[in-house]
Amino acid sequence: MFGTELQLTLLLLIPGFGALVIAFVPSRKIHLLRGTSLFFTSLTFLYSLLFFTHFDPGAETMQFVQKVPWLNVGVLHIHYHVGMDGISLFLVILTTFLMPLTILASWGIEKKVRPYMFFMLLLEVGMIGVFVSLDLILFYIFWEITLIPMYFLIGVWGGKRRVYAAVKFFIYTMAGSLLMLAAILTLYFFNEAQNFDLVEITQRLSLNQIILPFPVELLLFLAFFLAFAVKVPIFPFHTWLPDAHVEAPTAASVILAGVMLKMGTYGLLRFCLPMFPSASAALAPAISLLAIVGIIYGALVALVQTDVKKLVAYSSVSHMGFVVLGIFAFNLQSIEGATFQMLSHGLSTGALFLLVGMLYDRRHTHLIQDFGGLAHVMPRLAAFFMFIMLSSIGLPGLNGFVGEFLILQGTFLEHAGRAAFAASGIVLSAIYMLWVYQRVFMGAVQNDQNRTLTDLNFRETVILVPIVLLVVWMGLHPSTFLRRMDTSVQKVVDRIEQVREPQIYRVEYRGH
Amino acid sequence: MISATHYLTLAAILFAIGTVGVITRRNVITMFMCVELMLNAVNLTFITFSRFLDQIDGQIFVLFVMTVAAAEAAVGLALIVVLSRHTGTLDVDQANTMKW
Amino acid sequence: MTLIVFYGLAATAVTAAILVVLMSRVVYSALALIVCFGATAGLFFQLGAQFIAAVQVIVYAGAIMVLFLFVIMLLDPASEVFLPSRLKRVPVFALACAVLFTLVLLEAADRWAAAQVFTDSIAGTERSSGPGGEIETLAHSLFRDYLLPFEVTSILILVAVLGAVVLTRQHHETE
Amino acid sequence: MVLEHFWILILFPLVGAAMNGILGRRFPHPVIAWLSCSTVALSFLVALLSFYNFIRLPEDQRILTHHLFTWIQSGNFISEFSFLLDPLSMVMILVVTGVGFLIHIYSLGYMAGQSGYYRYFAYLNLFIFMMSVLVLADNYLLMFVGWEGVGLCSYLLIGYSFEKRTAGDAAKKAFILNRIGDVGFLIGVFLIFRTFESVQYLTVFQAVSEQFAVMGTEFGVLGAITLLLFIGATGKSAQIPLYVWLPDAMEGPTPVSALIHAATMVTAGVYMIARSAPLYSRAPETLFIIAVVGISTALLAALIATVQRDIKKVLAYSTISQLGYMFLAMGVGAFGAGVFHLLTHAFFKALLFLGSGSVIMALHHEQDLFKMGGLRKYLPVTFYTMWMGALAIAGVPLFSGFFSKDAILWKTFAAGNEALWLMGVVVAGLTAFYVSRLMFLTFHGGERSEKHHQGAPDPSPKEPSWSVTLPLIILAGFSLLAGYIGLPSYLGNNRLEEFLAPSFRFQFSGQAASAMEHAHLTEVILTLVTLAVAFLGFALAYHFYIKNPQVAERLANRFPWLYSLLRRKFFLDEIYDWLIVGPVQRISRTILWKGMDVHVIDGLVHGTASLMQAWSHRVKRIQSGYARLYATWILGGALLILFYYYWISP
Repeated sequence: MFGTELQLTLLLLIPGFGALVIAFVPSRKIHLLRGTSLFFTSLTFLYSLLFFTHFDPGAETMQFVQKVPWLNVGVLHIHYHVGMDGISLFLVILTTFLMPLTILASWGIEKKVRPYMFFMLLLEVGMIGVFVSLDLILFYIFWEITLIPMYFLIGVWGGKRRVYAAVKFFIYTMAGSLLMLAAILTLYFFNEAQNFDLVEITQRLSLNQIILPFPVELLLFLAFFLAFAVKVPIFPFHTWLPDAHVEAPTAASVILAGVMLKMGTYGLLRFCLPMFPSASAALAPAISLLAIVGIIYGALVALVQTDVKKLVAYSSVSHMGFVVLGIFAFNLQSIEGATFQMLSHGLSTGALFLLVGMLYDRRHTHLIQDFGGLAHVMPRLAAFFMFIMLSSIGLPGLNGFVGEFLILQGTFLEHAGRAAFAASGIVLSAIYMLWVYQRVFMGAVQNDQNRTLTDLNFRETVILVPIVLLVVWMGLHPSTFLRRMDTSVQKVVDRIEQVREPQIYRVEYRGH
Repeated sequence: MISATHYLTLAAILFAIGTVGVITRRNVITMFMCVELMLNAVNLTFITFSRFLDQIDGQIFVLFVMTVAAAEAAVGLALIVVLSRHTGTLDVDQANTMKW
Repeated sequence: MTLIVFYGLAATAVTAAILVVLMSRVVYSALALIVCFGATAGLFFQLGAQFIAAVQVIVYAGAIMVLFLFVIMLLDPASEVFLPSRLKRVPVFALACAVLFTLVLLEAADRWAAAQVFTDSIAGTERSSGPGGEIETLAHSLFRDYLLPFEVTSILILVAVLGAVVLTRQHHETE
Repeated sequence: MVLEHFWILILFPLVGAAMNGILGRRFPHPVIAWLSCSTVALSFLVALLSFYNFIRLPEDQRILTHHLFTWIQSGNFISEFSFLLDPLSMVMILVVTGVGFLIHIYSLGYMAGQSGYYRYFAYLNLFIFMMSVLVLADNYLLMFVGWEGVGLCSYLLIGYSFEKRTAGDAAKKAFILNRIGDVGFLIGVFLIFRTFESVQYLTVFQAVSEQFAVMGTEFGVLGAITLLLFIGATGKSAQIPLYVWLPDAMEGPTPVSALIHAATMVTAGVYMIARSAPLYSRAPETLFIIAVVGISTALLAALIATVQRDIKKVLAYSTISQLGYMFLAMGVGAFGAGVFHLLTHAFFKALLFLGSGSVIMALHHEQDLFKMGGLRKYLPVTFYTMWMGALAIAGVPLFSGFFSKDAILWKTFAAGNEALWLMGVVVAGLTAFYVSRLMFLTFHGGERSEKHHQGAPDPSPKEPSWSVTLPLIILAGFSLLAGYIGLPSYLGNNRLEEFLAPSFRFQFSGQAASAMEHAHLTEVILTLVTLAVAFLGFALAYHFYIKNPQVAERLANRFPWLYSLLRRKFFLDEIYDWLIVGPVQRISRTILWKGMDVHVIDGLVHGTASLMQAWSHRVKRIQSGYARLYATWILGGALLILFYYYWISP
């Protein structure tokens, strides 16, 4: 099994093994704990870069595939089946990239460091597992694995109302995913081949070897959609996000916003669209409406928040609204834009939460009115915050713009009205971000607690600099990412086109 | 000419009386005796069926029922003794602390 | 003739049972219970289960009721003054249930009879051959088919005895 | 040789901005200043050299493109980082780098003692970089990068002294209003791609000239595209609906106002329309809208400018009004005249702003006109140079303003909309009035500045250093001479029009070459009419503010409501706040956040939870602790089962 070529399983094992090692490190030695977890997460990141270099953009099928029969209980055949393609490659690298930075950012955690690090590494295993697993049950297992550590991270190391927030987060996601489990099982019964292999099921569905009557397909789609809608979050299911973010410690917040929201949109792209195309096409208008409402609603509510973290949480509701809009516009530009926006949102919102966390470490408050005129006191933090803010409101030349532009442009090709409405989201995002920047950083320093704050130290700068470089790289040279997504996104688009007559503005991918 | 129904009706009546006794009487010992009465009614049914179906198993079951009844009586009465010592009364309704 | 004997025994059993329930003094209800057991033993005898009738008299009437009387004497419940209990509606419900119960059992007995499941009526004939035949078959099946339950019940008795001793003894220490 | 690598002129300011931005804190002030000035000087030099070679090129080869790298490429959408140099962008880049260089020199003196010195010069360099990207871009998307980039730099520079709350607000307001315009622009770009499958200028203009050969197609796609792009232009170039940010942008340092809010950024909208002339010339409805919006903005701004007290606010409204003129020119299809006015306006408006900067500096940051006066003898150089600028803007013959403004008025009249011409003349009169009012109040009459009376250590305001006066003199020279490159037809050939011709070759020239083109006589008469009106304005201002100053007060009291209306800028800001900003905040706080999120959705969630609890309280009653009750329940259960078996199941 351990041939020369790259092992996805190894990518999962390194953090897992790290978690085990952490368990044996004596809890008194905090620095050793931090060191080992940093070591393992960085090792995973380096290893994931190998996948980036060895990735063949032209390949039609999944790459680095490993398939081993795992649970053969009577009639159930569950395989350990992992693989990667254009879409999941970058999400994995985003996860492995953010993890070391969040570990580095958790120097503020003093109590119970060992379980904290253990959960972080377990979380990483879960997240990578979600993005690489191609077997429905394996996906579901990893989906649940990510839930438990996040529950403890919020519940133990969180703020005042942490238990409420953790429980709300857990129940919201769990309720959604139970429906998904039911859908997986019903799908299993419709599938004579008696297995849960995603690739095979999609294959058989497209060749009509598995015949799903439309109402059944609709129900299955809704079940999957609900599980992912809670995670994304899409408009009506989003109320857990602000609470979870406000109460979560910095690192958990970064991971929650940076990666876990993408599990929802990734799920939509990997499971809902390919497996139930006609249902997705039928429900696309309704979902796009929800997305647009989410964009505008998220932005408007963010406008009036008094708590910075809640503001950033609502802003990610708005940004993820863009991603969903892109996915359900079903053409190459918009889906590639959506995938790209997932990456750029992960970076910019992750960085925003890191910065807010740094503010929290110094002032132990998130309320905007406690700050004011910090640019005098902390010029470097103000500069970084300005830069990340610009990337998040989509200033051209930075990463946010490329994603949003492609989404809106792709959606415009299909439905001009939708794109025009969603475009107002860009204005609103500028308004609330600039307003919060002005209230926190500009003006004179009134609160004298702010006068004695220290600027960014070396560790914090080391966290932020890679993100800034990556933001500029994604902004100026997005083709490194877009080129690798083309084939896999084109496959999803073709799958949808099978059930839908091609639109007037047929956006064809000229392979080169 | 006596048929099985005679015996079964008698057993039913005895059983019913036993049940009424268990539910209405508040004295623990009386309740306990009524339980014994119900058991006895059941034995009667067993013997009737053993007799009319011509199978011996009925009687064996009665034996087992009796042993169980004996064991139950021993432990039951010990509990009653402990109960009365502990709560000072034999009234079942007083011992209602184990509730929501 | 056997009919008369049956009705006699049945009447005594039922009245004894009613007395058990109605007597205010516990001792009298204990004695009524003994009478009831005796009547049922007679019925067993009539049904041809002589051994069971004997065991009934020995075990039930003899051992268990003696134990009851022993405990009654120990605790002297007569002096008990019962406070009005909060449960008012329970007796009415119980009576109604009892009546329903008997109706249902009767219905069941009729169905069994209608199904002619039974071989024949008692008609006073001795079924098996000579004295001891019935006990012989009983012994055979008890010690061959049901040996395991037999052993298990012996353990059960042992446990019961130990339980009773432990429960009451522990009490002594705390005295 | 330099010509092939014209695009390096963009890199210099970027390098300067990066160096100053990141390492600036450690550099001493002179190093920062000279670093940034030298980078802009270099790019100006490269621009000049490439202009020198550019002219020597024959007419048809005056289009150079340089491809750097592919930016976004997804499906058949391609947008590259590639630059285009043609006459139009040549003119613009010369203005941007030229005026930019002068303003950098000016800033050396003006910003001498300020804190955060490196930040200022870093942002200024970044602005030059962004503006050059905007001007030299060869596709709409790259132009949009520059477009938002300059918006960002104006946000940074207006909010430069961010301790002042008003500066922060003004910066935010500027960026948001620009953003609103930019969304319109963006949707325009989407529509362009949807219709022409590409965003490159050349391919789009080629396609337009083939597909839409005939004039007067119904409003259709072209109309929508041009209108959307115009919305972007109104945001950036401060026209009617979205102009309210420019007067507040005066919070920024004066050189910034001169560079960004007078010479370069605000002209981006005009440049964009000139660049997409082929599209606009085929959308007559939009052109008419542009003309109307332009002239009404000009009129409105001129009116407000006549009563402003703050010297920079007067100049800000004058910029808006002059931009209105440029849009009027675009609206009547005279793209050349519009660009010509843009050119001359850049010079004399920058001059006026820088002059007012030196006045403010001399009076220790006093900006109220009515607290100035009699500075003639203290600031001679500023006095003379500002008068040159004032005469140019008023349209006095021999000065550049005269030629460019009259070219526009003549083209408007020639294009047959006499009403717009008339309004144009009125605006010319008003311009003359408020400019001369400004000059009289600052330089002539009695000295009214309190600082002067408080006996400050050095009471008499003195002329600032050479770095301030030198740019003034150079700009004065340009405002005098710039006019001669665009002589009206009856005086000589219009060299600027000829130079710009290749950029407008795709333009739909199907308009009937109006017979009036060569009616020199009427043109001269009309020019004389405008001159008369301008002189009237001049005389009125003289009468009001020099001869008998109290006349202005009496007039103001006689029409108090009119005066306050103008004084409070037609209450537009208040209307915007009351109509849009206030309700949005109230709605989103009460209805959306508290209402929807907290009550409805969370209400539902908590509702189900409390329902569960209520029911479990009821059900728990069964465990009552009474053994006999349990016996009864058991009996009841047994009965049910028996009942079921004997009566229901067969």
